[in-house]
Amino acid sequence: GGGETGDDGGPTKIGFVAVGPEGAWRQANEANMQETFTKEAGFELKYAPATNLDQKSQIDAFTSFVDEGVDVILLSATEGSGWEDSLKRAQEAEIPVILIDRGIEPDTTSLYVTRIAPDNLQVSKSVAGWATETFPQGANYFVLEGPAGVSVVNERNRGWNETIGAKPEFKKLGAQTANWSTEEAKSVFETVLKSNNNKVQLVFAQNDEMGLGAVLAVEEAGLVPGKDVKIATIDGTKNALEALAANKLSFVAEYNPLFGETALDVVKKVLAGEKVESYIVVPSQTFNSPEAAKTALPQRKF
Amino acid sequence: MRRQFFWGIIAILLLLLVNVLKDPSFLSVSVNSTNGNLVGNLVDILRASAPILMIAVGMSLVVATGGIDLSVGSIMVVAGAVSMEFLKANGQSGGVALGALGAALAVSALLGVVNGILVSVVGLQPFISTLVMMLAGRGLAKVITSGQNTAASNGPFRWIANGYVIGLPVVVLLAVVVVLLVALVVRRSALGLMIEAIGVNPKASRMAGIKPRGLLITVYALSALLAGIAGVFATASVMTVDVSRTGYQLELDAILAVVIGGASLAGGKFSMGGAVVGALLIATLDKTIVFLGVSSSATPAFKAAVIIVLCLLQSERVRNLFTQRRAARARAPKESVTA
Amino acid sequence: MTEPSPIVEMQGISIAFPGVKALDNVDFRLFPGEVHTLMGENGAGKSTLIKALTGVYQIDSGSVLIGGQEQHIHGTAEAQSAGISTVYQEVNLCTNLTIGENVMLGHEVRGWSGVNWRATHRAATEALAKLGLGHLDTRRPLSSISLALQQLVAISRAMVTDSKVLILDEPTSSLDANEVDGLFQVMRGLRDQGVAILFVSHFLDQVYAISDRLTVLRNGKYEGEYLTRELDRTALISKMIGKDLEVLKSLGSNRQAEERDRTVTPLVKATGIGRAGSVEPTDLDLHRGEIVGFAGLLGSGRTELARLLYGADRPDSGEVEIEGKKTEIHTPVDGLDHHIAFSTENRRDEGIVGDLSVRENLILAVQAKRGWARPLSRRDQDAIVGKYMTALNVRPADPDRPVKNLSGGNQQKVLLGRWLATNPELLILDEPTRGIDVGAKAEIQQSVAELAEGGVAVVFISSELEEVVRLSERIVVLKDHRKIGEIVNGPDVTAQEVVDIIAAHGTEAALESDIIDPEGKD
Amino acid sequence: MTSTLVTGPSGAGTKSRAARLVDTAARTWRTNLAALPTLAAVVIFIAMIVYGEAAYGRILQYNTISNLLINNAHLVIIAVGMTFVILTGGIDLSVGAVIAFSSVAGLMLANAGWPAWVVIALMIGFGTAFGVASGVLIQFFNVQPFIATLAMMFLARGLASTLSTKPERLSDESPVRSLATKFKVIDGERVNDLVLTPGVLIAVLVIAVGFFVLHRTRTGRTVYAIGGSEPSAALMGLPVVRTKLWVYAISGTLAGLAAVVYTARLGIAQNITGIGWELDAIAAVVIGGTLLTGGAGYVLGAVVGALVLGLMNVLITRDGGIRPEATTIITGGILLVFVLLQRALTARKRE
Ligand SMILES: Nc1ncnc2c1ncn2[C@@H]1O[C@H](COP(=O)(O)OP(=O)(O)OP(=O)(O)O)[C@@H](O)[C@H]1O
Ligand SMILES: Nc1ncnc2c1ncn2[C@@H]1O[C@H](COP(=O)(O)OP(=O)(O)OP(=O)(O)O)[C@@H](O)[C@H]1O
Ligand SMILES: [Mg+2]
Ligand SMILES: [Mg+2]
Repeated sequence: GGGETGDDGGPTKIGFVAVGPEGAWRQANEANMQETFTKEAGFELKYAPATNLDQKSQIDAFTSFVDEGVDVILLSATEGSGWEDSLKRAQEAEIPVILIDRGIEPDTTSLYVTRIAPDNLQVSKSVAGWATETFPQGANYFVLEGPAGVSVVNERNRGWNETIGAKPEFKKLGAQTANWSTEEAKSVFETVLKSNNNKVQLVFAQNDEMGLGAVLAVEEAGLVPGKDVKIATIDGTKNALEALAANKLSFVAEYNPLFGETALDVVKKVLAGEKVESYIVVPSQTFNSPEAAKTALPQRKF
Repeated sequence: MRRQFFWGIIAILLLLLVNVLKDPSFLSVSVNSTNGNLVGNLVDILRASAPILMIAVGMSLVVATGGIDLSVGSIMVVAGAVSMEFLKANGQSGGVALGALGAALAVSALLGVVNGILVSVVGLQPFISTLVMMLAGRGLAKVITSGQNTAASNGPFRWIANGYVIGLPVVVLLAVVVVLLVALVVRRSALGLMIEAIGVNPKASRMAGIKPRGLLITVYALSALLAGIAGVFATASVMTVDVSRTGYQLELDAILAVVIGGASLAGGKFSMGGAVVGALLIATLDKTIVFLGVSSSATPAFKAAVIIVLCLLQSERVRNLFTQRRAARARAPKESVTA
Repeated sequence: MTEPSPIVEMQGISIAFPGVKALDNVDFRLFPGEVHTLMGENGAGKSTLIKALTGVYQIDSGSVLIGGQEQHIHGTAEAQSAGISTVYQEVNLCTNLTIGENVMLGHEVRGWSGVNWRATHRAATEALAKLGLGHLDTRRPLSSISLALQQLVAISRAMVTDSKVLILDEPTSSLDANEVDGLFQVMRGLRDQGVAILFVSHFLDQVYAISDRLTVLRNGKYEGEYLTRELDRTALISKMIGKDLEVLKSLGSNRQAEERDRTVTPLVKATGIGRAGSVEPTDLDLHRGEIVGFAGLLGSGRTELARLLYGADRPDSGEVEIEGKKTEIHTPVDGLDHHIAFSTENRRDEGIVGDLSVRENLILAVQAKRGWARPLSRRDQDAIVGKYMTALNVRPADPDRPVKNLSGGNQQKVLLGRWLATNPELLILDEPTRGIDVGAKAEIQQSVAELAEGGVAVVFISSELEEVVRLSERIVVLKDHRKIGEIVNGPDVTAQEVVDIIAAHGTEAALESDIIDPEGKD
Repeated sequence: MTSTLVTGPSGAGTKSRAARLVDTAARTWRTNLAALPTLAAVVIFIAMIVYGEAAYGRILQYNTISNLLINNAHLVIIAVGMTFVILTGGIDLSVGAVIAFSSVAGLMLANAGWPAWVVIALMIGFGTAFGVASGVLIQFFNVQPFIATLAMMFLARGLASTLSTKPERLSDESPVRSLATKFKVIDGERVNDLVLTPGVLIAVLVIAVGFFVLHRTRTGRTVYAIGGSEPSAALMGLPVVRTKLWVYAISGTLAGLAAVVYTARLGIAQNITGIGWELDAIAAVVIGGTLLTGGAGYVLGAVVGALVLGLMNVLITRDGGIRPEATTIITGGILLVFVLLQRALTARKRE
């Protein structure tokens, strides 16, 4: 038998419904969580990554944490919707839930304690903002997306379209999925360049990996990235900053994964019965020049 | 058999035609004035087909034995992970590139041997054995890179996927050489015959003195080795291994290629030519989708439509429609003469 | 007999396969209440005619009338609903199901809660009992019984429904005399009830014993329809092969038991080899140049003993010496390495490799022996193919045709060729003449005798006891999975005698019969 | 070595009693060999529960068990369909994508104001349509099952994505949701209740009907016969064509039904729902002891297989210490251990 959990002195049990290996950003984020909620800090973190990014597996893990009776659940959902039922059960079982990164839809704040996350909308707007500044006359642009239907993709598209869509001088040449992958992005973009006779001025890559793939395709086509084609990406991984420092990428918007400390704070407060804000935005930077990238690189953790 | 990949070729031509309709210069191949390399969409298609070609050829052998290899995609990522980590640790020289290549291929072949042992010695069904390897392989790649997408730089290694020799991409040349080599080994030795015999009737083959174990292990190892080469091609082109994406679901493409080439998944007769045509078709299809700008969300439906049409064309029922009409036309005058 | 109208009438049937005209303008009539035998050499088109009638093959031209009405049948299911039950040449059952299910598939007894299994198995037992198999446990998997029994199960299956027409394509090819008698009794019973029976067999004795009428096919062409009593054997044979045949006459007497020196080291000496559940420990000596027959009833363990000798099954007791040297034969590869060849009785499942060509099938064992790295050159292949296709008269003589498209008898010849090509020192033939026509059978027996003369040891197993007695020098008698004795053949030994020994074994009478101890003299 | 007469008159008498007993035992054993892998699955499942209870606790309690059933009801349903297909020696890769299409299309209709029962019928019908399409391709155009259903997988996924790439949400009042109403059978402390949903009951019904069809109807027996040998089944005069069409239609229909059950529970539908579920279903079927080559296996096995997969996820979650890199290795490893154990337990089956 597991014995009674909770407040009787043992380590605080945290169930972390995670996304699992997905890319450098996720890796940094989840490692950061695991390094924060350690045994030494008095926690027992139960890490449950999704299989195949499948929401079903996350729900299974969530249910299991509720059944087991952990003290707090951290939920990093692959998908925003479809969580009401599970959250209600957690509430019934009096287990506080903290959303990490992704929010839920519809956003019923009563169902969870707080959401800690950078803001996708804001991040992609920052990319769009940079684009309008850099191309005052507008540009022909192409979007490299993640898999169709994933909510990050939807949000990043929304943020971008809200700004750029209103500007007729920006001409969308198309959008293709490259499944977050460098290799696919290279292959896709190589063909995009050909089908547009190399007349692509701007690429919005929804993650760093795909942006780096686009860089390779541009180079292959005998063009100069940063000059002939400007590429903007989201995430801010070390690889991307290096590319920015080398002038291959033109803009990198960070989507800050390192908020373990914030989460730790919140968990402590919640356990102590204190109130917390229902949305804690994790501040994210943007890098718009090689210099900015160079200064940031030495401390880059991910 | 011949007729089957005939339709594959027709399909490739049709897809190319569609592209030409969109852009008349699609087929043009020009020589880059600075370095003398051939450039053009066709070259891109050939380059993109190189990894699929590798796994399709391996798959055609596995399928001929009546098996299936679902692990090729995962073995690709393992090969990629091994080579990237090796390069990252050891630096820039050509020797290191060779070392990375050797290590990647050795690990791949080893995983193939495990597949082969599970299938032939332990006696698990190929679908299950390779499914297990598919799951475990990707995990192994993640362990090798500790979950990261590892990037490395090494000129000679990069050259494998991006270099040119006498104006032609190195990958394409390598792919052709490997395919020819495998075809030669399989068809010039009795390997092909034995593989087919096992696939058609394993019991009878055993009674005829064919040793299924060694043969199956060889075939699965070969398939994995070729998947390793495909993995090197795929990662060398971007010099990054993406542990969750490299080779993802490519086993499906390889199986499709083999079937389009006319093979039966029940085992038996195989045709290297068919696998090659199938692989080229898939690469062409992928490129066409991007070139036409088919939206991401409709991509799978488009792919499905092409596969379904192709399967219909290959089916006897539809073919009979054609031949009957032709036969009717051919017979009509003859009968009128005799009557 | 005033002729009623035929129940089945096929007129001008033609079927062409790529490269062969399997049927060319063939007519055929079948009357209620008769047993009608279809005769012809291997590849004459008998099975094809049957498949044309039952809709397995589409007819190119011609018409099929059933009960006087033209019908287009597309497959066995439709044939069945038209009142035609068929047992095809190769056993077509599902080995994953039980015996009872196989008998009753599609005709299960149903009650209010779906299939009533108890009643179904009871019905299956009844059907089996008609063929004297009432003792079979219908709940056992089909795979647990021998091929011969499976053949009987398939026949029982055809008799579950009350059909107007019953078609049996070589039903007796692996049955022994008792079973054949049983089957004939049932067939006569059905005939007397007015069922029309179409029968195919290569055993002339059986044909004359059972049939009322014959239709002879030759090379896919209709040769003629005759009343059996009006056509004698020689005439029948010459109609079948188109010329008079002398060969049959040469098959007269038993082989003489030579004064063989049995003290020399035998080629193969097996001591106590056995396998739990299939063969009890058995001693066996096989000398060069000797043909040893295995005699026994259905399921007596002949096949299983042969399989142990070759390594098809792994013996779990005893040891084998080859030329005095102790050897382990655990797999077919071992067998082949020691120059043993084994031609199986189950040619479809363990013999031919259907999708491969005749050529590939012929060279398969030789190639396997050489290993994959040393392929036979095209010239060597042609030599083997040429030699055995001519010697065994495989038809059509096109080596690049898939072997599955050959007629049953011709497949059997290819299989024999495969094993002869390995130049074995010990050749084990399990039902080698199964489904082979009269002419070819004589030729095969001839070549077996010649091989023995050339110093090959031969084990010959056949359900046709006459054949065993005629060919063998020594006969090993088996019963209930054990060897009960050996007989040195002589002019006075007859098949009946062997049967008597088997029947008497276990009773006191057996002890004083002419079973002689081959080694008792020393 | 001198006596050739290996007589056994003395043995004949003794054999009758002791050996007959052994014979009977051996026969029962042999008769039920086909059920052995399934039996093994049940045993291992129980062992997993015992291990989980010992190592982590709180497994054998109402809520864990209820949730195991509720969370896996849809998987059970598609696994039953998959069993039919695999028994004929085929495979259906399209189920996951069909669920995606059927649920997205269904919810869009529901949100457009269509009555709930029409929507439910249509959702199931969409599944049937895809199943029939696969069946027609396979049966009339000779396309291999793997390829035909792969094409249907792409098609269904593509159509779902074309309909919508955003999650479609079922309004809270929609009667469809009532399929996920929880009935507390036993009310325990806090959330430790024994709960059932109509979804679970539907799954149970599907199992019962599946079992009945396979074992008590001629169609069911034909399914097994086809898996044993399709040409033989055809030559035995069994309705092979019709049965194979049926089998794919059943699998498609059950995928449609699973879509209803799953969406009712989550209240959303999305084009990316169900990615990889076909492999889960296949794994469930295989774990349950069904041969992928067809002809042998049980619906009940697939059910146990689905529950084993569900339980495995629960145990991994309970353990909580697994490195993210290692998760797929562990899933693969457990699958392997499972088939190996089964193989060992049933080793005697092979000759
Ligand atoms: N499916 C097929 N494809 C091509 N040729 C075939 C096919 N089936 C039969 N044949 C050919 O048709 C001819 C007649 O064969 P069939 O099986 O009817 O002979 P048979 O009289 O039954 O001979 P046997 O006594 O050996 O069984 C043979 O030449 C055979 O090779
Ligand atoms: N009457 C029977 N009832 C049940 N099982 C039987 C019966 N006869 C044979 N068997 C089984 O069939 C199997 C095959 O026997 P085997 O093939 O060695 O016999 P055989 O002497 O070669 O006869 P044949 O080949 O003519 O059937 C044996 O395992 C035996 O147990
Ligand atoms: Mg025949
Ligand atoms: Mg036998």
